[in-house]
Amino acid sequence: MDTVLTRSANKVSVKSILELKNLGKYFGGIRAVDGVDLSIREGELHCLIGPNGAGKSTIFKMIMGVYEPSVGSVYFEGKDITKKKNWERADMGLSIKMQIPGVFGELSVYDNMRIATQKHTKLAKMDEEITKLLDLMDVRHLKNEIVNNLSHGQQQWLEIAMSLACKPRLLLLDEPAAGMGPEETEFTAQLVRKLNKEGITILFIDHDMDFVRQIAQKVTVLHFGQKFAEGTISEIESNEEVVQIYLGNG
Amino acid sequence: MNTSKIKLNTENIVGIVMFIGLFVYPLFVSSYQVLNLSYFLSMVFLSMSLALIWGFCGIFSFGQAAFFGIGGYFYAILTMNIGISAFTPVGLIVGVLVGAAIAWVLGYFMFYGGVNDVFVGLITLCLTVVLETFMGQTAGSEWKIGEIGLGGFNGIDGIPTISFGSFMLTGINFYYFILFILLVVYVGLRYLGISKFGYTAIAIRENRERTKLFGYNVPKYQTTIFAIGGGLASLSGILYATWGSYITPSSFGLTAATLPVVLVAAAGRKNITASVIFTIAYYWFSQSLSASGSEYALVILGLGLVLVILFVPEGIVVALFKWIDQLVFSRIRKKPTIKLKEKEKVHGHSIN
Amino acid sequence: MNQLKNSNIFLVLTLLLSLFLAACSSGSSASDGSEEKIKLGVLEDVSGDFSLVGVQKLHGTQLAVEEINENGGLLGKEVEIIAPDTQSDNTRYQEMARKLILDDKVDAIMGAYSSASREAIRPIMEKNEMLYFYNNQYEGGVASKYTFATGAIPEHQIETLVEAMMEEYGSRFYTISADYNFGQISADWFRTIVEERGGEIVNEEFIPLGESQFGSTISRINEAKPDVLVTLLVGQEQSSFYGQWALEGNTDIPMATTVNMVQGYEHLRYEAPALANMYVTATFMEELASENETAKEFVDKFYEKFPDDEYVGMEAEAQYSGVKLWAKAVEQAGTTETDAVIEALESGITYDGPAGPVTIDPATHHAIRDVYLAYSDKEHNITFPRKWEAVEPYWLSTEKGVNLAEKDDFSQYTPID
Amino acid sequence: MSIFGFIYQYMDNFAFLILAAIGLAVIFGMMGIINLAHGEFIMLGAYITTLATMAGIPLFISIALSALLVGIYGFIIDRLIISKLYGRTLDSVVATWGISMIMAQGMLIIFGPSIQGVGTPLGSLSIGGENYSVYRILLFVIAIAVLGVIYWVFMHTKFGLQSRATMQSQEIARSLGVNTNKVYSLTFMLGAAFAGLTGGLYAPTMAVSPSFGNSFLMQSFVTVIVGGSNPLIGTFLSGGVLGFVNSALNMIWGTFYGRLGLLIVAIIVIRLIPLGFSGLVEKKLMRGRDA
Amino acid sequence: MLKVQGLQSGYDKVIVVRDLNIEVQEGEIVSIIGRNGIGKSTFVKTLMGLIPSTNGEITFKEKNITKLKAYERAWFGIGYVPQGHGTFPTLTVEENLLMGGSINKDRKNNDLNLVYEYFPKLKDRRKQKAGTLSGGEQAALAVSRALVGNPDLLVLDEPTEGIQPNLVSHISDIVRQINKDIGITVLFVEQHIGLIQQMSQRCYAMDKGQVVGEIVGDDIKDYSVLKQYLAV
Repeated sequence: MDTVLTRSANKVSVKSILELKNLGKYFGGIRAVDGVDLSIREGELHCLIGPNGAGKSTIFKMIMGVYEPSVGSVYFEGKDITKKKNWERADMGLSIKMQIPGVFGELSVYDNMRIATQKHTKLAKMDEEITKLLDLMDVRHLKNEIVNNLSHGQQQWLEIAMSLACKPRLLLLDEPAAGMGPEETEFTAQLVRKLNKEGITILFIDHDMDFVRQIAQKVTVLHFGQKFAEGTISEIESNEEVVQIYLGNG
Repeated sequence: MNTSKIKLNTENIVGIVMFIGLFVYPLFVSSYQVLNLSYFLSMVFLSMSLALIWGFCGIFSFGQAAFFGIGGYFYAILTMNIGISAFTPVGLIVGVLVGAAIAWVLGYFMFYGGVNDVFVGLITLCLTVVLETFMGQTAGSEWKIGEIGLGGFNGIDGIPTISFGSFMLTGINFYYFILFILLVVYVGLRYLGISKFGYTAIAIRENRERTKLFGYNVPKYQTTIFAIGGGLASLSGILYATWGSYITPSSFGLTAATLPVVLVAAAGRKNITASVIFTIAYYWFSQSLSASGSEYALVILGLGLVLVILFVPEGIVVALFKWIDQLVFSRIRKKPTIKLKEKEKVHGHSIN
Repeated sequence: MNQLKNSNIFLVLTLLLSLFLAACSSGSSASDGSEEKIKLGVLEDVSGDFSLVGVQKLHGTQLAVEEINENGGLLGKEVEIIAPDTQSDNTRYQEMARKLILDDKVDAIMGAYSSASREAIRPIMEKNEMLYFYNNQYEGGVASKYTFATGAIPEHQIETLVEAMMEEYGSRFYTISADYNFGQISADWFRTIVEERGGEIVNEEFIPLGESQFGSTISRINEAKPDVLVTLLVGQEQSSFYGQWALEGNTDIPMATTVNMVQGYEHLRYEAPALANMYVTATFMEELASENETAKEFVDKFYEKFPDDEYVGMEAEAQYSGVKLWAKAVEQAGTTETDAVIEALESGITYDGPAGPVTIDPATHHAIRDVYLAYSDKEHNITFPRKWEAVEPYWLSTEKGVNLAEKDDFSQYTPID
Repeated sequence: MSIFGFIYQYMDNFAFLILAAIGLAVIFGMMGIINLAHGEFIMLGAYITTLATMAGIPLFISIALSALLVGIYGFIIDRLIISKLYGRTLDSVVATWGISMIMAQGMLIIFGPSIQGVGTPLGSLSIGGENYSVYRILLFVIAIAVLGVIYWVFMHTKFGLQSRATMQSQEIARSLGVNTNKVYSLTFMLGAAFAGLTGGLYAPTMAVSPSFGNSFLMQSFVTVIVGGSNPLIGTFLSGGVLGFVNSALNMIWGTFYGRLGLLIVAIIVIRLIPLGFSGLVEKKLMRGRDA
Repeated sequence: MLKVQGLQSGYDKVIVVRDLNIEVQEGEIVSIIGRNGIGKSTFVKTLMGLIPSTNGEITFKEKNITKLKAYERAWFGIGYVPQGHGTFPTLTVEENLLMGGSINKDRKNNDLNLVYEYFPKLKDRRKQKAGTLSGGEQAALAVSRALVGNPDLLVLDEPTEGIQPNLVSHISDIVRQINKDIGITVLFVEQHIGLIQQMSQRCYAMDKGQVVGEIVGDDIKDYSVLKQYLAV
């Protein structure tokens, strides 16, 4: 546990946008998340990694309020949001792209975008905004397609576009590049970097270490629902224990 | 649905033709037929109310009949106590509002409490039967509101027709009055389909939990939609009550509660036009069977429903729309060639 | 895939259409527009909860009309019955009443079983000035220009019943009745009449329609130990009471009713002794055939025409006599024109029915009839210990001042108004 | 009313609720299908018992025959219609509504509005001057026995195990070699057979007509709603509680309030514990180890 | 023993597995490796008949089983441990195990003691609800449950997901033991290098719904070879 000290300790002056304190979630006999403390600073590009079942997606769901934590609390911009409703969190500037695409499969791309956009943009400017976001994702030509007919990658981009339509300050991406080919992954990586540059704090989960390496400034490793290590990508990759648990030489 | 322009498709053409047809209908038929059709039309609002809350927003309710009855009773008690015919339009409006308000309260109780899906159906079913049970036993003279006895199982009769000043809405006037409201509500609901509110409702239907994460206060929207549905069902009840000057607890009964669900499901729940057409067709069909005096009427109706659900589960009217769309409009509307190319691409990187 | 779906739509549509056509053509054929026929509209429940009585009544009409047509029709014209199925559904009653009046343009309408269905259509009759016969036992009190009630009412059934029961058994009555208008008003009648005669109602219970479990009711009755138990139970479900009473009740207490046995022939449908020790006041019952030659003739004719029927009850006879009375009035008026026929009916017209003369009382539009007290013993054998002749429907005219021959009225009066 | 009187009423109510609901509960709990034709299945059972008894078959054999034949009938209905609608709760509402219309009216066409009933057997028992129907006490015993049978079927037979597993995950059950369609068909058949049994059992105490099932419908739905999806725990608990509510209100204020009370309890329960009593119990059990 | 040729399957209109070919000999332990989301689980589900295949052929024990239903495949001798273990949470441990014996009689292995020998802990907990077990115990239960059916081929979908490292090796030991003792052929899908190295005798690498390579012999022990197909 006491492997890599977080570097955030050096930069206390930087405001943290999200803080998890002793967060835990238990399902029956399984402790999916077990007392995690995590702090994300504003403007950061932060990655959560860990083996399957380490509790990453569960943490995301607790941040968004989909799951109620069994213990602990979630702070966003200094406010305790543990008891806040999901939509209140979304209005505060939290947005998510889920692991299993959270798109509306039976509706068209435009309809999907509209649902996400209209809440946060004036109707007059909506179409403009939608076009802008679809262009950003390079899926504008699919505007009238039914979402179920899209490829997995296209659905992922659509969902990222939808979560951006909520004008988030903290964006949670759960495996944004899963199932994408090399060019697509590259495109997604550029996209994530670009968004981060534009001032959106991003916390993401991914398995593809190439991808993580390309974009993450900081990495937190989860194992068995607990925080196992935290640090820069090179610190993490040079950490023998992390490599062990991640690749499972144990 | 992604532009506000009216698209050329079967649904819209049928919708327009239907309203033109309904508009000229009285020119060709007897006053009885007109009266009869006004009855069917007043029941259409009930179906539309369910198509709205279930078809649009995914709220499965057995309780539309309850609001139907509440509307009818409320209008009856209010207007009969006041007894001034000029008051009847106010009674109509207040009745609709009361129906909506009660639905809002019930919706608040359910949706903010996290009751959803089939459980909404069960609560509303219980509520409907409670109302029937309660109203059925109000035959005693102690059950009076103002001057008006609730009348128990026999219900209330002599309910006044709506009149504007001395202008009474009877016969053909009543018909056009209903047709006018129908047109307004129909256009309103169709517009809702492309409005911000409608999109939210559809999002809630498709994936309630995800919609919350886009920042929508889902219980609030559900409650609002449920209230509008309650208001529409009330409107239906009031129109029905004025049509027959009559309302009874059987409008709360198990049969009455299930019928809208059956009609909307069989027509195709996601489509307002389908519900309107199918409701009129069903009432006409079942009335004709009844008038024939045939003892097989109910058997045939039952069989029809089973066949529809087995072979055209998306709803028979919707299936017809789609079929005609394919047949007629697919040639007119260009099939994007991109799509094929995209398909290829899709296969290229599709992964689970 | 789409090919398959399309063929499904066709399949379903074709099937439905053919079923629909088959059903409509198998039903009674619609009027062919010939002016030569006199049309009688009949609203009875062939299906649904009330079909047990509805079918008897429809058959009563058909028998009467057949006899009229065999004897040369009315005013030389054939009488045609138009009988949609009202399916025990009150809205259906309204729809069909309007259809008969406005579309089929019938000359008179007979029918309705429950008082709820009658109240559903009565306003329509009044609005359209349609001659309407309600040939059914009911709670009484309807005073309406266009309505003629030929069935039994409280004066016929309740006064006589209370009189007989008090003489025989005592003055403490316990009533259980169906919780709707008929039951409520009838219970009021019992209370009024019993108290007038110095008796006491020890308890009054109203049972929700459709209730079939009577355990706690029975134990309350047992505890109260009344001299007479009045049962005014309606519908298939509520008649389950008797089977349960026979086992758990104190069967020494005699039961008195105005509805059971005579309508739903419970004494034949239930194994004895479910209805043992029960009294009912009736204007007609199939068993009268053993007492009365004309009754026997009627019952025989009925079964000859409808051999599959199970019972010829009070309402079948009321409907039959109602049709005959109307026919007689039409003959007398020489026209089917409503006002003329009403005038003829108000002339104190009499028809010699299967169970004695049926005379219209001009002031109340109700019938003056003979009333029989029927008793069911342990084996469900029916005897008729008593008979009242020409009982008059006096209450509306003497107590409420109704005189329809003089003054129009369109209301229903109740004993506690 | 004496204490024994109240207990008797309670037993009576309990038996009625359990027997009315059990077929519906099995089908709803295990398959997620709301069978609106449940009342008509009961009605069919009542007809079979009555007609068989009329034909000279002893009553109790007739009742067993009802369960058997209605079960087979349910199996046929499942194969023809319901099996096409697995997993489509709302479509099944429409379909079973259609089936109920056909059955009720079909019965009316075939046998007319009513058939002659069978008397209640076994006579009555006199305690403290009050009569108690022995048959009704027997019904209570049978209701308990039915719960016992359900317990045995679901907890101790291979079919029961497979059906509980199928209820939790159809996919995994299939991959373990369970023909889940067969499990569903048999479950529907079992539910139908219980409905038939109920019809048969109550046929001697009630008027037998095409609307026979209506008497049971409201009570059965309320019991299932309050009970939740587990047909055993749910039905037992909700029968127990509702039976008490019903008999108490019935005794104090009369039949109408008894009925109203049932419905109001149901509304409150769905609001507070949407998954019903069985949901509550299962949650408690799962927490077992998890402090 | 198992031969998959040109298999294609997916969800709705999206094809996930395409032109997949593998072959497994009797008695082998073969793994399929690949990153998350490249269609491994879809393949396994298609193999089990839980997802219909749209093209290709599956031959098992010389018989074409492509058209067989899932439960028929189980009867025919394929035991399956689903992803995330897929235990029945409200059934007891013992009931979960008995479910494994759902297949027809001649295959059924009613003697739960056999699996209790391998996983003695389960015996202690046999009356406990499966949902209250820890992740490792659930994995053990899922494997045992498949064994009760006495399968010829055991298919495991990411058996290590969410379980403790020490248990991973425990389970892999037991699976190998079973393979040796009873001669059950094993096919498993995994991305956990440790388990892959410990268990597999042969390895297929999968990407984009296809087999992109086969790793045999010492290459399996070579970290870098495996690594290129996996996450890190």
